[in-house]
Amino acid sequence: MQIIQAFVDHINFIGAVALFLIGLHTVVTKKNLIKRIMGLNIMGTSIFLFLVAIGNVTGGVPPILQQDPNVNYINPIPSVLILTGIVVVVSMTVYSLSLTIKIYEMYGTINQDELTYLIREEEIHD
Amino acid sequence: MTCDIPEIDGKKKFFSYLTVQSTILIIIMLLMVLAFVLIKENVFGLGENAENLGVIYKAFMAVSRYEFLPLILIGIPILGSMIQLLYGERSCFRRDRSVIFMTFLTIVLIFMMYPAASTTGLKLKIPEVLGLGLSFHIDMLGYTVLLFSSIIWFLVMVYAHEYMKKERHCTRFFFFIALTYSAVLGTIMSGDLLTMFLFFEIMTFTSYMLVVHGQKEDSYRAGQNYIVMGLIGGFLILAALLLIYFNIGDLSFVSAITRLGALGNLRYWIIGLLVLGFGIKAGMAPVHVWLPRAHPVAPTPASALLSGVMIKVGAFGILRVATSYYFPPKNQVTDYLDPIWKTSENIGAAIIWFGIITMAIGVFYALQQSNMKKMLAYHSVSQMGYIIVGIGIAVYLGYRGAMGYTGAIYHIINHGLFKSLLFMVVGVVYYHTHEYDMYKLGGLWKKLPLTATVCLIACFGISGIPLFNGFISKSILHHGLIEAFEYGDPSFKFAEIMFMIVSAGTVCSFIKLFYYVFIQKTDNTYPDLKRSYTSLDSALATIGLFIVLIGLFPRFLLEHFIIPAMNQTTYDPEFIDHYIGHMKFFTGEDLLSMLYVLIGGALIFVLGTKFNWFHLKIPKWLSLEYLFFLPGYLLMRNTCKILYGDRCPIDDIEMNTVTSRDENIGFIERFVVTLNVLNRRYERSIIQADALIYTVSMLIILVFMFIFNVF
Amino acid sequence: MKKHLLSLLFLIFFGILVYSIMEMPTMQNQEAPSYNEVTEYYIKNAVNDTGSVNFISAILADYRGFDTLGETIVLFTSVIAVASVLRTVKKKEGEDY
Amino acid sequence: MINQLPIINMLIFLATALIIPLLSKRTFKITLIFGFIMLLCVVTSSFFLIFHIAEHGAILYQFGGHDSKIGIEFKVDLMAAIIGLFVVGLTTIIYIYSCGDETEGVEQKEYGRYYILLFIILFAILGIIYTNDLFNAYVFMEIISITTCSIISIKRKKETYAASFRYVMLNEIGSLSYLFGVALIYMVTGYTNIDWVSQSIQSIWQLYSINIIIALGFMIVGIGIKAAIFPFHIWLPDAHASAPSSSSAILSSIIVKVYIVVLIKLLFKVFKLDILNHFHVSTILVIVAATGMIMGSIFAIAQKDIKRMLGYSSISQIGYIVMGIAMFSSLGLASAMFHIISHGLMKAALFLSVGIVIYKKKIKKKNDFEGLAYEMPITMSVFTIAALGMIGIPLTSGFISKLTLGMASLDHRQGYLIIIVVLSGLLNVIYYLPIIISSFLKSEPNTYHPFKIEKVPWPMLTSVILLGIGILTFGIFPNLIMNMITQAAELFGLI
Amino acid sequence: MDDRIVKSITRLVIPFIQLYGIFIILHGHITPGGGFSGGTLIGTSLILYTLVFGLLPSKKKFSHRMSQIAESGGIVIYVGIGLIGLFLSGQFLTNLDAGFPIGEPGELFSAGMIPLLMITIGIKVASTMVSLFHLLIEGDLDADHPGIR
Repeated sequence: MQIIQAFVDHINFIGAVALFLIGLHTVVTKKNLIKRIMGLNIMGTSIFLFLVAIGNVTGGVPPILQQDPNVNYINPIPSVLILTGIVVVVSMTVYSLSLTIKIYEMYGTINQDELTYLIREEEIHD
Repeated sequence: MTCDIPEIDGKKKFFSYLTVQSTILIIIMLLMVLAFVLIKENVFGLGENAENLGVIYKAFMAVSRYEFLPLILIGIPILGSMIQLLYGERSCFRRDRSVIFMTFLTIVLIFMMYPAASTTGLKLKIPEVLGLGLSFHIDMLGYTVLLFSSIIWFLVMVYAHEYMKKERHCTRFFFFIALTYSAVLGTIMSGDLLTMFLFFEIMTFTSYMLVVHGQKEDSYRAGQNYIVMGLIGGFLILAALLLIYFNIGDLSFVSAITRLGALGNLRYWIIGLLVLGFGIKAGMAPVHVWLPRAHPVAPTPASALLSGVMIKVGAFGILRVATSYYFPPKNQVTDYLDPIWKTSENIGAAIIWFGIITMAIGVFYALQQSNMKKMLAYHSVSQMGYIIVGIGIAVYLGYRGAMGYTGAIYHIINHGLFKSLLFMVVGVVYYHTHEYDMYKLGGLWKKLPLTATVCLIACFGISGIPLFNGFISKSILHHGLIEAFEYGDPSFKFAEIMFMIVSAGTVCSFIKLFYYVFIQKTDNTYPDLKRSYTSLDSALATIGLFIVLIGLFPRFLLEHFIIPAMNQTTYDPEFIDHYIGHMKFFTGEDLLSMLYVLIGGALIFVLGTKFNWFHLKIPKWLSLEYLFFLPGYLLMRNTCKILYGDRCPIDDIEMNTVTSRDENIGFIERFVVTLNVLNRRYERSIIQADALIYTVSMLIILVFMFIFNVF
Repeated sequence: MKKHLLSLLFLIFFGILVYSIMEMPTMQNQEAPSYNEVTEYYIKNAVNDTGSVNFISAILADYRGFDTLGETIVLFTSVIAVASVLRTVKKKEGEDY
Repeated sequence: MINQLPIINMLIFLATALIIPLLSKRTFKITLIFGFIMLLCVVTSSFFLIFHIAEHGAILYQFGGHDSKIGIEFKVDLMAAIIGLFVVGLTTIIYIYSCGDETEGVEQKEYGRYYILLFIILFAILGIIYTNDLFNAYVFMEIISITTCSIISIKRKKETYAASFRYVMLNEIGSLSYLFGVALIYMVTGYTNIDWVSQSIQSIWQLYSINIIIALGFMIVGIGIKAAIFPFHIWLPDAHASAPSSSSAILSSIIVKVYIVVLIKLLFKVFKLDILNHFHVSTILVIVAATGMIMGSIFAIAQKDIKRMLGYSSISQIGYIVMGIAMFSSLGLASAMFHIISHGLMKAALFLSVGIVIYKKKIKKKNDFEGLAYEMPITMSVFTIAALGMIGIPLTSGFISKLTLGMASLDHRQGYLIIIVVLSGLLNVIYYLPIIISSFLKSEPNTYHPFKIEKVPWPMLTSVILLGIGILTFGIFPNLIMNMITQAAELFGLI
Repeated sequence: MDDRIVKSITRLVIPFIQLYGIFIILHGHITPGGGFSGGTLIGTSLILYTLVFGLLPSKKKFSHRMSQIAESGGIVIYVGIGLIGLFLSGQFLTNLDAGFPIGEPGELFSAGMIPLLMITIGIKVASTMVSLFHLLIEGDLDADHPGIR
């Protein structure tokens, strides 16, 4: 019973971690570069979810000054951290996407295995 | 480019300019030695009140006490190397003259050092360098080795000037030989282990350039062998240095046995590392494999120096560390029964057996060689065995080990003299005939009478004929061995027997050398062999002179160099005074044992030539290189087999390289080949599994931490 | 086979993480350890300190303004990086960075 | 005023990065000179910082005048100042080089971008060294990631794109792991300021030990990826092999070291010794470092491309640094910091001299180095000095770091680590020595003049000569910096 | 894509989107949102323009030069505001102590430097999004048919 209770209490953490692992699994198993980038994004999102869950307060209101003094504000700091983190992850994503475009232009493929094969071929040749 | 003398109307000048100069220098040096001897022998009646000499004496003392003398001594050859680098190939004479004169200058300074060295010793500390600071200390032991190495070096330089005319890159050769000289001086003068290690490493690198000077394939092979083993030795010494500095906190060569004794078995590890590290340079038995390869390929002056001086530096290192760290301070022990000697006794026994093995192996292989330089190289191994035996006795008998100490130093000096002389003789023969194989030569004594004479002297010296210097040191070592099994363990009786046999083998092989090179009848009349007095001959003659002199007056070295050295270390003064101070040479049993040795040698020679013992096909499993590399390549092959089963992805060539029994293919090459295979197999796949590795290792680390958290 | 091993690996990972999450502080209210005096401080004094009723903006632009600077620099950098990858040199305009 | 110096240094770099686009319309030299002047200003001010801090202790700088609890705080202690000076000085030398080098593969148009990225990297590095706030460190970490990847991919070649894609991906994973760790720590403490975090962690870590474990693991691995600690080194060889030489030098002698510094901060400022000893982090780090020292060299031996080889060798050298850290003693920390500096110098010298060779002769295989020293003596002499330093020959700074590392490992009662140090030194011998020998001895031309120096742009030669001098200086007189470093290491309050 | 309906609708909609974005930026310190959200909205509007009217017209409207100026300018203004704090009160990025007018909390013109920073952030984000989008499209064009330009 307590187990279930703890499970319910931590459900959003668990979801975040599950997302993290899903993203990692995508990065590990998928060979398509675009998919790997998507996996990275999923990982990032999961961590932001984690932060949100940390900052959450049940029945809290968004941290904007309310009139009546005794309301529960949710914790504003994680939101700030998330705002920063999102932008960072976005820029990383853009950069890796541009690399993907270039790789496709150069090698004609965005499959990791074929890419490795081609690179090894070149290494053997010279 | 070579710098041969321009031929004047078809025939060379009989006297070359620099020959005269160097001869004059040699004569000055001999005069200095003479003056030194006469003063010490108190002929002028100065005696102790030498102040009668007045201002000269004061100036002499002032110079001798000058504390930066070691640095100047190290600096002079470097300066000379710079100067000769400036002249370069443009003017060979100026270049060689700068080298020779600088070397001569060092000899003068070393002579001047004597008063300081014999009384208090010359100490110099340079803080801040290398963090811990360097320190130099010249006591009698160092001074003796220093003096004789410098004399030998000078003569070899005189020789090299003539000899190198036919070689290429003389400038590079002289440059590195000068650097090596300063490194050797530094190693000998060093007062703590860090300084010794520093100059030792420098010596390894600079002498590497001498070994590979020929720039041929085999010289690269030998050089690779040489430098890798030298660096291994350096790393071993470094490890020992760290251990000593951590456990004792002081690296200078003072007694540390009390604190070392508290370390339990670690003290044996430390001395083991040190002996192995220096022993690699000294050509000690299991790790001598670089020596017979490196010495023959080097140019003759270089190999004369390698055999004559540099391997001695290794032996000197062993002697130094063993008698300083592992001996109690001089004023604390009065008795050989003191339990403090236990450590050094155990160490000494091991060293003695190492030495015996070294002797035997060296002589055995030397008898099989036809290449003269290779044979001499193997003889260097066996003679180093003598020296190591002496060191072993000196350490083993502890308070009473003075005999072994004497023998070791004496043999260091003697072997330096005659081995460099032999190499130079071989060099002269090669210089005139371009032939190293002794069986192809013969009848040279008519052509080269002086060379033949000095070669005879050297052979007498090395095989220990009475009235020549080898006899002295060998009989001293023999006495030492006898003491070893009288005072100590009776098993050293076998050691003594081995000693006799090895001496017999030495005698035999030098009879062989002299006979085949100079006496043997041959139809080869060397037509293009022009006789001309060159500085080669002066150098040869001088060293021969030294050999004879030491053989005739053995007591001088003992009284003025070795006994003071022993009085500065922890040995029983009564023992020294009684046994060595009043030692009788040319006594009956010494001569008798020498006679046995001679007869044995002659017997071996006759039987050997009759039954053809000198061309044994040595089975592979006896070749030491092979034994040394065997575990390595077994490892390689089995890893390959394990990794890939029978379809080993090494293609055939690589497979053969890895598993072939050709001892020219060194351990390292096999290693590298296998690593190439592994790399080709695994690197890409590792790189491809990027995120997977992240996951796995993260998981492992987390699991580790959970486990640690629970327990 | 490899696939199964992989999924097993991830299952173990997930198990470990879930197990550890069970131990984590959960209560999503003012008692949470993260809801400490810093948060209180923000909620009490942010208006007087900065005059902004939106605490998030207050923190973003004032208390942790340096983070935001770094973030704008990240954007700037990303533009330059993408340009350095994708910009073809043939183009005339905007070649000056 | 001196309290403002850290932020002013950073702003100088930022301003340079922003001004370069406007300048570079004119002739390009102006930009270079301008950047050089800026670098010199920062170097001088860093000197001031070091001396000021050595006397008066660490500089605390609260942004916006807010309390460190609620705002962002800079804390410039002695280690930060030393590393900052090292980074800026070394970058100045590499900058000189890159001025002379028409950086191979980078078109004329890209120079502006290259230097913008360079200065932004410097800005971020100073920030990440000075900052005292975990999340702020994360932001700077991301800036460094993007800029680093793009100074690799700025060389428009096929392999660079693949390499920097892998690099950016692993970087992203690492940053996210670090962020996850920050989130977990924030969860139990409620701070992001390092001092407060460590304070409250010390009180509650038995309560939430699981959080600490996960956070520790994720943070160590995340930083380990960026610092190329052994099992996470995967991105490094490709990146080093394909990047322009100056970028490779910056990568392996500065960026990686900066992350090591972050690791030091994390271990010894956030989680203090009790936690680390309780979870035996020392053991884990020692294992990782030892395997790295051996495997890095083993992979390096088998390489044919010399820049790949150098990359693998820096993996093994990072093993030395991590081992020094893993001793958890001030001596070990001092040895790690000294090796950070000395390896930075040596590896920069190696990469730059190899860069000169590539620039002059267009060769990248190490078998092609035969007889090279006859054509370019100065370059190969610097290469030799640096390589001997890698091997650990006395008179080079590598020997000193080996010595101190050995002392530290003995001090930590782990004498067997000496074996590993010696072994990896021997492996270094195996792959550095043949290059030196073949370049100095083999296949010599028939006619050459021994004093003829190579014809390459003077800035390149100047920079490599400066590096060689630095290596020898720190090798012969290590106490020039060793005292300062020891003082800095003792500030961490370790044993 | 030349679809009249889409084009006219877009013409109609874009000003409102941008207005809304500006509103959000300006009220960043009063209502939820702020520089990022508003900047994103503005950027999105321009991206929509690009999608509908094609790359070159939007390049005409919003060139790389402009975006570059906007980006550099954003940071420069930000740092400048920080430096005001540095010079007036001795710490970087100081708000009130540096004498920024606090105004009446809840009003539009209040909270000292926060709205200014929000504006700079908004400009920066918007221009960044647009220029990134343009760059990616160009790169894509290059990749698909190399030699189109």
